Amino acid sequence: MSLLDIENLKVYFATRAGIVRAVDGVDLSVGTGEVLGLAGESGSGKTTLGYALMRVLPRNAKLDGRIIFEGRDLLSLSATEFNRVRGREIAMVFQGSMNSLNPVVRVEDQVAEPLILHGGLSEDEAKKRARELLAEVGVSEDKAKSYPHELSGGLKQRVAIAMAISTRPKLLIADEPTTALDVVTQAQILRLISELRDRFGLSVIMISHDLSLLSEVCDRLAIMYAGKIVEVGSKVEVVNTPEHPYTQALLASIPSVERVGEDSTSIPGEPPDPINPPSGCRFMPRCAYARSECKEFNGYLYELSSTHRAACVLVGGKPIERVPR
Amino acid sequence: MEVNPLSEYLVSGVNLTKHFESRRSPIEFLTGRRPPPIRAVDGVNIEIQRGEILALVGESGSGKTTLGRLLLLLEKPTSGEVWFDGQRIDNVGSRTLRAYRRRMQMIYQDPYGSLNPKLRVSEIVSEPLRVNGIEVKKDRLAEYLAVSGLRPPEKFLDRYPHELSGGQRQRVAIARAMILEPEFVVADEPVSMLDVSLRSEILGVIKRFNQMLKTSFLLITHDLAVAAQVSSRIMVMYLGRVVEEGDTLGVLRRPKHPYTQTLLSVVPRLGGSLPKTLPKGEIPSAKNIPSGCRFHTRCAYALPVCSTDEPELRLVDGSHVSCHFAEQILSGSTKQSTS
Amino acid sequence: MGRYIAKRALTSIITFFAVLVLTFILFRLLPGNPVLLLFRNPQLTQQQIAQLSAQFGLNRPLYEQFILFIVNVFRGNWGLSFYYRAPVTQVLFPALLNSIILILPSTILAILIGVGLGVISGWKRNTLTDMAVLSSSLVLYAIPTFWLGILLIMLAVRIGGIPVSGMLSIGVSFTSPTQYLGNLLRHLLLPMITLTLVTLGQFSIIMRTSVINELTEDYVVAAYAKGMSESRLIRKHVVPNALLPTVSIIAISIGTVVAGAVLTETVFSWPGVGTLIYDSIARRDYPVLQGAFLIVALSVIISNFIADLVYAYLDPRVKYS
Amino acid sequence: MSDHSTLKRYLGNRKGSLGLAILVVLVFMAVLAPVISPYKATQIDPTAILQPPSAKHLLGTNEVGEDILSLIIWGSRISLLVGFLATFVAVLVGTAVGVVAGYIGGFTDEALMRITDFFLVIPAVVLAIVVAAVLGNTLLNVILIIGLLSWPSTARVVRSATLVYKQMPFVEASKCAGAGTAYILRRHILPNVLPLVYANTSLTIANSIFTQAALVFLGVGDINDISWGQILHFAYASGAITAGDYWYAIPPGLMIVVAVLGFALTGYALDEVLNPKLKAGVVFESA
Repeated sequence: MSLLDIENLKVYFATRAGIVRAVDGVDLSVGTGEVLGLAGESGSGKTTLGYALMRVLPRNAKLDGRIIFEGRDLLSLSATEFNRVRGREIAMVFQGSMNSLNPVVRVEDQVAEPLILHGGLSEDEAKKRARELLAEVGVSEDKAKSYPHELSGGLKQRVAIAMAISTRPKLLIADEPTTALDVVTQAQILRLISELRDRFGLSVIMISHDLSLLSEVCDRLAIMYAGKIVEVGSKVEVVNTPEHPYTQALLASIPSVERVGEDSTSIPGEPPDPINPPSGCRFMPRCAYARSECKEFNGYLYELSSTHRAACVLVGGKPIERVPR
Repeated sequence: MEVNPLSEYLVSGVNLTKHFESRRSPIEFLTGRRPPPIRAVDGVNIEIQRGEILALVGESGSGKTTLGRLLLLLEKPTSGEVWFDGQRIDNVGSRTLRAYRRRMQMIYQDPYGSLNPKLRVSEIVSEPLRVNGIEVKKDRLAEYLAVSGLRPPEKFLDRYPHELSGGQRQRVAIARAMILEPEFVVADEPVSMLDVSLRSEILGVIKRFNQMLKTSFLLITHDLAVAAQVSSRIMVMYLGRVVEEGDTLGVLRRPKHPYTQTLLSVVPRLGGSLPKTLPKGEIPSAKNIPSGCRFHTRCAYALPVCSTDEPELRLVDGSHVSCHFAEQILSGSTKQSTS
Repeated sequence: MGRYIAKRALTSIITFFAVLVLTFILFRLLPGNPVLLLFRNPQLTQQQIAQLSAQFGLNRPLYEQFILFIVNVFRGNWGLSFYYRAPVTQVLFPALLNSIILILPSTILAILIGVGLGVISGWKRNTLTDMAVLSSSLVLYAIPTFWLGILLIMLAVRIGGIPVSGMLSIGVSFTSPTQYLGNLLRHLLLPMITLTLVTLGQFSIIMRTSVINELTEDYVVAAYAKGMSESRLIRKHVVPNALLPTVSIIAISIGTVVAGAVLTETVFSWPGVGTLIYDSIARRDYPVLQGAFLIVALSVIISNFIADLVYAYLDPRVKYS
Repeated sequence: MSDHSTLKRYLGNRKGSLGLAILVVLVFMAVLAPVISPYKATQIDPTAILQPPSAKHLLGTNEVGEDILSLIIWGSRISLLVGFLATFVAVLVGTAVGVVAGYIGGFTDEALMRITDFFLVIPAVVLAIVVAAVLGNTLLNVILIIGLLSWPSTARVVRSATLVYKQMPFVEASKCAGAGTAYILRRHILPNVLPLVYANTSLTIANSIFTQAALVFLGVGDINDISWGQILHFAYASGAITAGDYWYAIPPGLMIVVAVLGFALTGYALDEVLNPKLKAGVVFESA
């Protein structure tokens, strides 16, 4: 059974220039103990999706759809009710660890805070527990009393992770958890998240633009393009038998140490304008296989196997009249 | 000015060193003691041939950016020499240096900070021509934008940077760097702030200019996959020193230094899995460099000798390596200590 | 932290030295300076002129005059008041005490209320509450101190019973300390309201901007994502950070507080340094003016240094470096 | 960003359009004073001494029988003149000091910033009083004094912006291409720094008007030049305040408030429009 079911989720932003459809009808589910990778280019809406799950959105955002978490629709909860879910059952590690810690608070106090808020621990108990947690993620005792500016980027990201898992959440959202980190530190952080999943049966949504990185740590992969999911499947299905032309192009564009001196192909053109996306399939203007039906396409995800789906008219040649549920 | 007409290299750095003085605390000031300097680059020899792309690889803190800036004399070396086109240029006056400046250019990491937000693309790309009193021809601007992948170029000439995506900005930055037809360009992490899907395209632009103008590039990157795609040679740095240097295929297929192996193991691979062993901790501070082999504190193969004797750079299997046990590691006869 | 404090202390000392240089230039070197005017007095005898020359070292080279001036300042030898015919220090220090009685509580009150309003305004930005707080702050910022004083005086006169001038009722002999204090407080009421109100507005605007800036920081989103209430987020995370830039700006604007105090004192004839400055101009009592200027500058420099200490205490990046 | 859209955004800003409207009215008032003022400023009506508002004198008269409304209209000239000219001096000096300190750095920066701190710390009004008392009370002196005491805030803003832009890669790229210091300052630093100066300028004008009024009220400056501060000076000195002659005391003060508000609002709006914060921030739920 899945832990989280996202149904027809939409996040629109009212801006001066018009309505930005950052997330435009996303269906996605995450199973218990599963690591789901959410891949997409900048502006595809993947970070907004993560923020929407935490309900930390700017005021000009409008949220629609259903987020079913353990049988409850999170969007129907009041702000106060949701405060008991946010940070307790669903936690997030934000992009850019250096900025996601309060500069004037000791790191152990920041890790202790969720425990005081949700765990009902006293300040002393929470601090003691925070130091244990920090040790678990590889931040030594002597660093626990530090302020963020005294720590390296890698250590700060470990603190952010300790903070997120302190209340033993069921779901962890990790938004680009390794950008701005060095390659070696990146591998260390990814391994830490994997270990935490193994130890606590944590479900993880990992968001990144780097499909190769996601493919190393995720069980399933979802590919996002212009606010929509275009393909979702197990890691093997998506990496070895990609069906959507965008996924194929994305995979082919990744530089690799295996192909010395070879040019990787690139995706022509630019991502669409989020205010006026093309009608029909949004990838059509950049797609090598584009045809007239694509203009009518409604973004339906065709089933390729019990786990593998792709949103392209070419997939399986099934009729496009099928309507989404 | 010292001249060496026999030099086959376009650019070379001889025993280059850059130490940054850290600020003194009041106590140090009163006692007259100096804090240890940050030894960013610590005795590096580097040569770049005409028309080649040399990749300089290492983590941040390895000194690779400082080395690149030393070669362009954007930083003054603490000691050592910089040679360009057979002439020593680190000790010339600012007037002479300015004449060299336009033959060497730089491409920056941050596509947002590298373009003046108040100028249009046409003004940005034509600036190097204007400040050098060269006539600005629209055809030339258009050509360089087109080679950089901004097509049709007319569409972009009048735009401001904020109207461009990160990838497009980086193309403009490259066009600006190339329009003077420089002989040598330092590209400092030109793709690390871009989406993975854009990287190969931008690297392709660099390769195109390399072939079109025979420009030599020093490509600074922490990502061996980036180095693999366009470089002919790779130089790996760790804490201010070169630890391995050789042709790209040799370094990537048969890495000899444990640090190179580490860097290679952590490059994400499609459908791969996380490396089994990772080095302990993080790169030490350049203020406090370990004795002996600088990598020994994180090395899985480290033996007592590594903490006392600093290995020399020596030729092993076609590459230059500074590791006491390069041969054994290559043949697989050394055991890793478990980490 | 030691390094930071040492640096700020050094800066304060340099600034005070610059004040001394400026004072010397103003009162001794500029054409038409008071010392020259002094000598133009036709009633002076030859002997008196010689005595004055010796006192100011006028027959010596300029740098010696300057050194003499500095030595005199540090010895507390600030000259004689033309008007009171008493040492300037004797005239100044009671006035300084009176000024402190007015300025200290007003400033503390203004900071507390201003910062508090700023927090509310920034937190509830773009709501009606914010509009109300922001527009009143802007209006308070735009009100000239002396005019607010004038308005309050007119109001008080109409109501009656509230003293509008001076520090104590004249001709009343107080029988108990409570009576004395009560009289003082009643006199303090209007000047204090004036000074508090005119300084409060700018503090509120500064804090509002600072809070809004903090709210755009990533760590705020991250902290909120822990599942805390807005009020806790504001209290525990936003305010401690937002105070930092506010403290620096308040430190800089201490000069304007002092200016406000001078005007307030003048309007309400509060016998402080401000009124003394005002009176000394009319009386051409330059030694007192010079002394008052020095004392005002010194107070501002000291207040700034205190603000620096507060900043260092609040910001761990300074405290532990 | 095209100038067109900047203007549009400015006018879309509520604070901005209110501020601008106030300024337009004030400038018209100052320029058209001879046309719109009911009397000549110093015209005395001996039949009306300290009269409350009437049909003949809409805002009443003062203790010598001058029409308050006329005084206020004519007074706007000096207040605005001092505001603009003093600010011109201040911005010129402040920008020059800020750019030089920020761009050259090192000892020059340290020295200039100490001087700036000094002027920032010294209570300007008190110093102005002292200087004016020593140098003499001419209008030009007052303008120069206010101007020369108001530059530090501009200098600080400009310096910190210069420091930011100086280390931007595009400046180094320009250097690499062979550009000289003057070119970089003109082409890269100033165009980015000036938008900050505009907002600051408006606030400096507000402060200058303020300081001028305060000085005149205290009797520093030429007491014969009609300005709002001067009207208040006489209102206070003549005892009209304690006598409760509200028509004499309220209008000039109100004009100062309105003028300062006008420039302050314009300044804040310019800052919001020209130097927008890149991030939207704002995390609280409205849903």
